[in-house]
Amino acid sequence: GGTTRENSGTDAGGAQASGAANPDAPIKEGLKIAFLPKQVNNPYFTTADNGGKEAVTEVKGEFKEVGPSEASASSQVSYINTLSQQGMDVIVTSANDPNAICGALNQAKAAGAKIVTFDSDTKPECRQIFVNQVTAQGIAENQVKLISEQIGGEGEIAILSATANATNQNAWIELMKQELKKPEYSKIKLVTVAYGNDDDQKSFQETQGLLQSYPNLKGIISPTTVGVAAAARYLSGSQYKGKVKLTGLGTPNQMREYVKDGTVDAFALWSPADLGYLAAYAGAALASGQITGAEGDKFKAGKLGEFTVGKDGVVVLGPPTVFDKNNIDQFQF
Amino acid sequence: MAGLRGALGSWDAAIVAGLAVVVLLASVSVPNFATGRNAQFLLLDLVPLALLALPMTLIVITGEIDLSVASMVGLGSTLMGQMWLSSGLSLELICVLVVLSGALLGAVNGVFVTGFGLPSLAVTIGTLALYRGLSFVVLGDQAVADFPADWTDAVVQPIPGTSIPVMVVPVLLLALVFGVVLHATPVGRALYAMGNNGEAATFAGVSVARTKFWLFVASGAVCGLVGVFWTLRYASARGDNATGLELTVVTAVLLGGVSIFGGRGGLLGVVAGVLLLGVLRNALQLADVDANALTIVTGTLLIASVVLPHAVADVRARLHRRRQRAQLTAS
Amino acid sequence: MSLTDTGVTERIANTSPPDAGRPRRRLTERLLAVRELSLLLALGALILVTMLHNDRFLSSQSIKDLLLGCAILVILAVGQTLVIITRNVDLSVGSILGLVAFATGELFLAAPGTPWPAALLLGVALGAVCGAVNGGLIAVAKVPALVITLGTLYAFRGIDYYWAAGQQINAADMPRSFLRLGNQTLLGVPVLFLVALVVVAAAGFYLHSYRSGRELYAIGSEPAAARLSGVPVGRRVFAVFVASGALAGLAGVLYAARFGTLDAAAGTGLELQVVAAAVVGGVAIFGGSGSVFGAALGAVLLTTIGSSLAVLRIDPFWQQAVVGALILAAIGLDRLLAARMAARLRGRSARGA
Amino acid sequence: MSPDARGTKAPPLLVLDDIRKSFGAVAALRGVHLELHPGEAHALVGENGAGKSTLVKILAGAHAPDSGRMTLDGHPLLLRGPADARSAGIAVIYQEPTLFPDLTVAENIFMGRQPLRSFRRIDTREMNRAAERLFDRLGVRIDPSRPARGLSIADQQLVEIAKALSFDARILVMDEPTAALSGVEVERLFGVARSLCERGAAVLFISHRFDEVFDLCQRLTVLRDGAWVSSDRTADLTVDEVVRRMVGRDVASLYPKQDAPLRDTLLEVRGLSRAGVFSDVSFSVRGGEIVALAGLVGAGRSEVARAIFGIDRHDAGEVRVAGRVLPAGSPRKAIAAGMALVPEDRRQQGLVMELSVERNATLARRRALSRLGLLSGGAERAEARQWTTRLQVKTSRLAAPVATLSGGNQQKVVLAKWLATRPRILIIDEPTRGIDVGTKSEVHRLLSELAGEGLAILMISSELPEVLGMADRVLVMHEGRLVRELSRDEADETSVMFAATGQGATA
Ligand SMILES: Nc1ncnc2c1ncn2[C@@H]1O[C@H](COP(=O)(O)OP(=O)(O)OP(=O)(O)O)[C@@H](O)[C@H]1O
Ligand SMILES: Nc1ncnc2c1ncn2[C@@H]1O[C@H](COP(=O)(O)OP(=O)(O)OP(=O)(O)O)[C@@H](O)[C@H]1O
Ligand SMILES: [Mg+2]
Ligand SMILES: [Mg+2]
Repeated sequence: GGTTRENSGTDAGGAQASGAANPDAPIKEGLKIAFLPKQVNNPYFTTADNGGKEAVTEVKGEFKEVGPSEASASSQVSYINTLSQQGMDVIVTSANDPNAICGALNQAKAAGAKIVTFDSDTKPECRQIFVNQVTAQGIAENQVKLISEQIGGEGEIAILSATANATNQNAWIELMKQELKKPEYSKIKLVTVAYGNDDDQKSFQETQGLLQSYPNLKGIISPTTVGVAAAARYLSGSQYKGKVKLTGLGTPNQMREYVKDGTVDAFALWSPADLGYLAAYAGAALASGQITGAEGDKFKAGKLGEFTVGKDGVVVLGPPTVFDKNNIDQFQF
Repeated sequence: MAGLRGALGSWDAAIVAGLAVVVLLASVSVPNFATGRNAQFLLLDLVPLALLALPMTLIVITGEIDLSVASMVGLGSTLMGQMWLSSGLSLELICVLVVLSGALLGAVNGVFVTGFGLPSLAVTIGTLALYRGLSFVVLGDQAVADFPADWTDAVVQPIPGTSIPVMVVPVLLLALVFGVVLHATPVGRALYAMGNNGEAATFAGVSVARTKFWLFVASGAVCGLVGVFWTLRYASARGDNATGLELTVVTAVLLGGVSIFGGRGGLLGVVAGVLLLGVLRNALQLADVDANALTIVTGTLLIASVVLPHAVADVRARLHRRRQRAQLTAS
Repeated sequence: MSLTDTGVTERIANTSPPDAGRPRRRLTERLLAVRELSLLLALGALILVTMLHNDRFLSSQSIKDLLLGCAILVILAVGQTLVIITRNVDLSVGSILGLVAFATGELFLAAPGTPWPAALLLGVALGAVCGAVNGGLIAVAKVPALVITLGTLYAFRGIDYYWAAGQQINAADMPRSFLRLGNQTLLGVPVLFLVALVVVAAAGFYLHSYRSGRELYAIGSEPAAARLSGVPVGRRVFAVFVASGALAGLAGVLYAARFGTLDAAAGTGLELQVVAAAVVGGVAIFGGSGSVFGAALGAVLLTTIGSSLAVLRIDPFWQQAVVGALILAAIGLDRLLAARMAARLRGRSARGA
Repeated sequence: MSPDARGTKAPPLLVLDDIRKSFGAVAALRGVHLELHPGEAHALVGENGAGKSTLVKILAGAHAPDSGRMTLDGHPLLLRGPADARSAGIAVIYQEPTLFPDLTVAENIFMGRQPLRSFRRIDTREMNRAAERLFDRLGVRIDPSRPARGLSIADQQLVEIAKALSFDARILVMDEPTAALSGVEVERLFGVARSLCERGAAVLFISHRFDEVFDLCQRLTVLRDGAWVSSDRTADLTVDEVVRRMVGRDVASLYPKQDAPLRDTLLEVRGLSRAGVFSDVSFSVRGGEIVALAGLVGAGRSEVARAIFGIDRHDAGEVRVAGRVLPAGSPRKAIAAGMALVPEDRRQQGLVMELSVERNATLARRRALSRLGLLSGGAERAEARQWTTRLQVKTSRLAAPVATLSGGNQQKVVLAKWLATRPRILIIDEPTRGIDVGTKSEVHRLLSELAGEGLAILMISSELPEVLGMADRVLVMHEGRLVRELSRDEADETSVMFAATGQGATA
């Protein structure tokens, strides 16, 4: 008898929280905290990691950022291996694949490192804390609300996502579909989900395709920074400018131009710098024994105040900020 | 002096020497490099590259190229995921089927190249896109991850009592097979002959088309194998697995002294080239060198590997001429 | 010796048949024309099918989008064609484009007042320098281009990464006049496309009508013979790489103008698309034949496929597979046409008798 | 021969003095002197590897001499590349054709010198017309606008000649231009060369065919092992004398075939056809017999040989080896059945230039030499040494790439490769093309000996003396058909030429 699907044992189950947390333990000095983003050449992660660096400096630790130049799980694995070789106290990472880097993370954990994920999670049992920018529910509510306001509560909308297998994107899209079932959105119809692969040109083409395929399209939600910028650029140079509404998750710097020229009314994002900052503090708290990652643990994150660890070791940064004409100039990232 | 010149004359020897120097330097100057654990990580990371480089070496020696290898690995991986997800077959059987489908994909390349007589560079750029596209078609946006832990653990285990991963054993065995075929059999002789001059090889009774066809099949089968390994090692079957690996494979093969025009090179050099690439990356990573600098190093290494021998030969020829002229004027 | 010059000719007149009328048509040229025609047909069919599905596909907005979308790839394909004709290949174009695009952004950051023509020139110059590095290594060290440009593909991209260090340059950092270049139209045709047209026409004319242009074909057809015929092979190959680099530089500047958002990853993976465009356009991968018109059509076809699939709402997962299948079909067609031509040459005996 | 009338007294046009050139350890030229006079054709002869082609390449600017002086019209001549040689008025026809297959014939001729119209654009029409004028001068019909790909070797050579003519050169260098040409074309070429001489040009002519040398040239220089031996007026020389100077000893210039007892029929060809190439070819060859396949260049002889050996597929007919039908289209099976084919184009078909002499010599035997599927270097080397020694291949080492050998020595390696397979049937296409006189008689002796051992030999040759001297029977082809079979007694120069030019059938 071979190994078949039926008899494969699942290795789920309660993950973390060994030993007890000591909320009063001081943050240790000299902690070696490494940031491993999805990709080092991604401006979003550069900002986030800089936030992390600020926090690490505050707790008098050693900060380091390493990572692959292309967003692939396999290269992340080799970086995790290197980091565990180097005896890091904390590894803060954003996973390119929820499963692929698990083995390496577990080995690093066994070698004594604390694991924090941010932005993009792994399976819960492979890390102690996941610092979530915002709950998926929060994003879904926010995005649907924004588009509904802009198109006046009725009409066809489409979603322009990143890659077809981006975990967080798919979770958000699923929840947006749930959200749209609410009575107040009953006149809004989601016609399709397109994928721009987080590639500028592809997103641009997909936007163009959406507008041609759906002549009655009223709005587009693009919950990805690359997609929303490309879609905005397409709209701003086309006859649809101002007529087809666009919202999504974007950085103020990229979108400033299009908010000012009237292509985009409002969009949202959390602060990537705060996200990195919080993740670094969570890591420091773990390594100092203040928390273990169990539900209910509390820790202080510098200027951001106190946070509580939720179910499955998730810490939520907070609701996203909405940017529009009036406030966008106050943000620089 | 003579030894040095001999060594420089043979790229195989030079690259092995280069490898030794890099390992030595790294052991001395990079902390954590010379540890068993690191060796394990390093070798494990190199398994796909080493496996793919074997058939690629033979293919490049015949004057062809297979740029679709990484896409075949990706498609193999998603096929494995899809079968595991929905077929109910045993994993053993699935692995065999994946290797066979790899061979089939390679056969498609082979038919286009040898049957229709099309240039392999163009054909495999086509199948590079085709197979990658199909691997997204197979699994779409899903990733299949729930492979049994005993399987996913097995491929990363070290040989008991050592820090060498068990996977090194099949790699070495395959390398031995490919090495013997290339260097000590009639088929190997034929590969060199057809790489240099296909027509003359045909006149000498070599079935050029058939041989190349089987090489592409072999390449596909090895890709299927790597697909299986990749899926199990990362416990994840997804459409973008191994994206972009083809350029690294070609880099390793060229670094190993195989001529891109065919007809020249050997397997020892390629194995050394693969190791050199891996050791260098690993050491630089451990030394906290920026990933971006690493990209530059890879590129520079490749360029140096082809420019240096030429420069050496050039200098030697110039020295020789000068010496000759000196003799002429003296006599 | 009794045979005079005329005597010989007379005797020959006896042995060779009287003039049977010389075939006038240039087979090679006709073959190319057939190749380009079939591309046009494919393009037409694709547009037709898409239009039947959705008539907005031929709206002026959509045509503008199409033309805009292919301009950069067309320019790169022209450069690549020049290189491939000489039996070389330039895999570093994507990296050069990325480097130049980022440099252009940096230029505007450092000197916000730079007029865009200056930026354009600087970008082309930077591209040409990168091309000169390629060409220098290849021509001087006599090393295969595939290897060298594979190396510089990494090296140039690495420099780009290193320089950008994860930063991003946004539309707001660049002057309006420059960004308008990427979107503006002249008589309804995007300026970018006009630039591409000029590049195609100039390169096509040069290759067809100038000695040095024909020499590029000679080099690709038989490098050793070219050397013996006094063709300065090293210099020409060097020049071709400089040209390819300069065109990639031009494409980089236009990329910056069009996309407005720049990070170090711009143009990653573009090299295979560019080679694919040339191959689909009938440029023989081993040199000696092909035209920039074909390559440009190849580029247009590839971009149009991208747009059509999006409009047809075909599962995006299929897109890459379709492009791959198209490449295979294109080279298969070339093969078929070449076989036809060979058969015709054989049927008509070598001496035209 | 027209006597002293032409300017032997005029000052020399081109003088080479003490030219030396080495390739690594090989000294190809060791102090060569040469004077070319206006209006004179000058022959350069020497054994294979004597350095003739090397000297040609130096004259063409393709190689730089290590030392020595060149003067043109009394002025020092420095050639930095082929372009320099051209502008100095030196036109070269190389031993191996150097065409661009993808370009048209006219472009091949005028590459780099295309006629121009306004704005320095190429005038294609004028270029084609100019090419046609050249072909008219040569009396041949080649469509100037067709691509060079697919031209037969003879046509390629004619394009090369047209190219050289187009320069209106003051010095025309021809390195074995006639090796691929038939008698008629050779005469045309000579006609053109003579008219060039009459206009005051100088011709340097290299050939292994002495009849041609004595026909065309007024002076003759002999090289031996890269060294200059003598320069004399041809009128003062005899063939035997020249041969002695080349080889350093006396040689019989032709070695007639010894009679051998005829055995069973080994090769039988029945109704073999290939559309557009040849049709309904039937003949048989018995063991111990040498059958020659004669005909003009382009008659389709090589095509028949390729089809028999399985390189090309045939459309109809069959090939039998010792009574057994040979599967079509598989050289491997042909070899297994005991057949060997020495092809006409040694660079393209005979040899793998980058591989060593040893690897080339054993390439067709690689399976037979392996044990349990594995090859050992020792067995290969022994086998290679045996045959290269027997054929007196001149090479520094067996491990040297075959590309570094001279043309004739390369041909010997091809022979060695096929003799090493110990074939029953030997098809040999232009066996002595580009081979010097000493080796030639050696090859002839060898063929005769092999026939004596019971081999069936099918020999394709464009050299009539060779055909007449060696063949037991002569088959004559004309335009893809076997038109005549002549026994040894019937065959003579006129009967073969009659049949080959298509008059034999009616005669
Ligand atoms: N590129 C080269 N590298 C090394 N050796 C060479 C090279 N070219 C020629 N030789 C050597 O120089 C010598 C002279 O060769 P060359 O081709 O001039 O002879 P040849 O007189 O033309 O003979 P043939 O009648 O056979 O054509 C030979 O020994 C040959 O092996
Ligand atoms: N009369 C002709 N005119 C022009 N081309 C011809 C003629 N006859 C045959 N050919 C072509 O010329 C090519 C050369 O034929 P092939 O090489 O078999 O001739 P051959 O008799 O062996 O001459 P060679 O001495 O060159 O080997 C063939 O492809 C054939 O189609
Ligand atoms: Mg010669
Ligand atoms: Mg022949």
